[in-house]
Amino acid sequence: MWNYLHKMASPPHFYRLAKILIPWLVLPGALLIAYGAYAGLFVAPPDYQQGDAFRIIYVHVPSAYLSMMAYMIMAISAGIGLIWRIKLAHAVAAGAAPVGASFTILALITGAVWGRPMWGTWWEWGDPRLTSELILLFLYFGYMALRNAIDDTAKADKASAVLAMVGAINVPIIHFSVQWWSSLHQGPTLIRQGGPAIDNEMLYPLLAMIVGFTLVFAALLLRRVRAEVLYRERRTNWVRELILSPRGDG
Amino acid sequence: MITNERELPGLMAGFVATVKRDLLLAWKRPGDVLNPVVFFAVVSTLFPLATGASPEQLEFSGPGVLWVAALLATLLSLNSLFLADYEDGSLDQFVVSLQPLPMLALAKALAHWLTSGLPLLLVSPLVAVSFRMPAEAIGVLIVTLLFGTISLGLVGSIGAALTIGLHRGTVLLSLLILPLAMPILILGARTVSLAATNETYSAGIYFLAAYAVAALALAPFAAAAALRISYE
Amino acid sequence: MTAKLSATGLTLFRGDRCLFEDVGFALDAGQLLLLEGPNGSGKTSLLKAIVGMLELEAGAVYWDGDPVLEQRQLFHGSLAWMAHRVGFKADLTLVENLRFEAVLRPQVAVDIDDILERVDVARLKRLPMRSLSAGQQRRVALARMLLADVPLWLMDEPYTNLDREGSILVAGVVNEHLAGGGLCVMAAHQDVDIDAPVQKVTLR
Amino acid sequence: MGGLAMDGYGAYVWSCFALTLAVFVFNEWRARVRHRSVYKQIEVRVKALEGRQ
Repeated sequence: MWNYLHKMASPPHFYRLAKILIPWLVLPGALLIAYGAYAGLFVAPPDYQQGDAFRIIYVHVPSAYLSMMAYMIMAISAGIGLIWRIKLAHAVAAGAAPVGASFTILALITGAVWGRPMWGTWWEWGDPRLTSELILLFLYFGYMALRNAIDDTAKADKASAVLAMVGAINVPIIHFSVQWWSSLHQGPTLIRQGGPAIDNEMLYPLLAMIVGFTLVFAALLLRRVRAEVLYRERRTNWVRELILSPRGDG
Repeated sequence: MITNERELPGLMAGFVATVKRDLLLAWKRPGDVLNPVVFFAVVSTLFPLATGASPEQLEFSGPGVLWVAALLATLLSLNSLFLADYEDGSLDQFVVSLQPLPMLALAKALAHWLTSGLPLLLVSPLVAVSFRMPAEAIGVLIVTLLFGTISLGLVGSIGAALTIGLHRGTVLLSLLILPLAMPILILGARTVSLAATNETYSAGIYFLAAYAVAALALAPFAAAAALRISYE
Repeated sequence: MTAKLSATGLTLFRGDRCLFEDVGFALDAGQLLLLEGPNGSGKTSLLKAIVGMLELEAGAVYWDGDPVLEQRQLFHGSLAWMAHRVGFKADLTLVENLRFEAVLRPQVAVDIDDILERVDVARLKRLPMRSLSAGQQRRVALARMLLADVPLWLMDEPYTNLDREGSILVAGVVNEHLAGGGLCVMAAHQDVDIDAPVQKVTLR
Repeated sequence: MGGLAMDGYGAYVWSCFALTLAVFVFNEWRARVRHRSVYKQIEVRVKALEGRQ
């Protein structure tokens, strides 16, 4: 078991495996998203309160969920890299940050576009979910800024790992404090509380979207990490051989 | 040669000596202590000037303004937490000594709080009065600022340790620390405004106290790890 | 018998550049290790790597036969370091600075004034560090070494900024330390004037 | 299908889905660009070293 994990974490092995894996993630992911999008846009009945505007949740919820997920992946792999000195883990953290940040921006914009017809305003400070999502985006920006500021890759990995872990401890605290803050605001919330159970025709496309997004996200992450691994391993023999091999690898 | 019989400088001695040294340095450069306090007062003045000074408005915005100003003032002084020691090489001497680094981080954070957080606490009632804050709310303000500045200093010490030796460290430090500081700001400002409007506010104080205790226990180790990384 | 301070296979990269590769040495009590090489060849980095401030790509340093990274505290309590930056607080006086050092490493039971007299800075003891010249600050850094009760000295270009007398003083002090069973690792690009057995590591 | 207008919410819904697609494409594109530039960089160096021998 341990040997297997060790082999997995070896950069050349990962580099080859990831390339094989990516299409197997993208294909089912794309199918699920296609089904989810079609069913969500055309099959699911309009919401009795929000009308057709509710269909935005089919992209908003998965992207919001992935923005958190990406931060957790980033922080956990940064921690693994820092504690057990595994270079691959640092590469994963480095790759997860920009992808996670882009999904955070997506969640913020789709949230705002949803809010426009619902609340009559693009941004509602009273909504705790959007506010914590915004703070999460700032955490991503801080992380990437620190990485950019340090030239030496190994040092940047370790320094940003400390920041990611401190940030991960703070994420639930931010979540909680924003929740507490807005509960005193009596502001409107996106998801109605205590409403009737969500219709299956609405739910299944959403689940398909969430799984599909996750698979495609994993593929995008692997692509990023492959580039990071290649950069980190640029001095090694296996990269030299890879480049000199007749087939190469584009 | 280190032998067991000989007396080595202890942990507590190192802690006390470091705090003492930093206080002595602050004593010799009182400007460094005064600057954040003046900054706090000036920033608090900006808000009434910018947004209007009707009594209701002052009462409404007072807690938030004071807390934002305190946050910025603390942040301003945090940049130099390890920087001076790094630049003159005295941090090198500490890193290569038998004193553990987390102890240094804690001592520096305490000295920093004594020279920047404490003066803020002392001045804040004066500014609060100008915002027509009721007496009880001022008491709550001081308590929340007490826990808040301790937490900010400790969380900030991690950021300060990560950014020593980097270009444009001040901007970067703000970028790293402000998102992390938001729960403290939210809890602090909201608790004070609850107190000002005669609502129950104790929950906020408990959370701030818990945050400060957790930061005291964890932040010195994170800052020490960050210092070691910054040295590579 | 294992050497007091030894190292094998030290390799260090800075970014893409390899500063040194497969450096090793074994140093015993009373010996000097001289690190030679032009500016930028990695002498200071090697010193920092020995004390554990830089993470090595490969290799390890041993103190009393055990890796220093496993006994960092003990190792750091057994050494004194004369770095390129003297590491004193400019606003504090000479004595205030040296007194703070006492918590950093074990101290010899000698009157501080005697040592200040020896390095010829006794008359400056009440002055803030900032009013001392670079050479005088170097002498105070030398006093720090003499005050420390440690076997291992690490010195980064100890002759910098010193006049003839100062250089003679450094050589005399190091000779005495080695004669007393101490060890010294020194980075220098000039003649060091040391009587004890000298090993050399030349960096390019 | 008459649902394209979605009772006047169509602009909001469709722009969100389009944006999502854009984010996917953007990430894929960035990863490819980065991979290619790293690869080229190493290729130049490795080939130069190889040529010297």
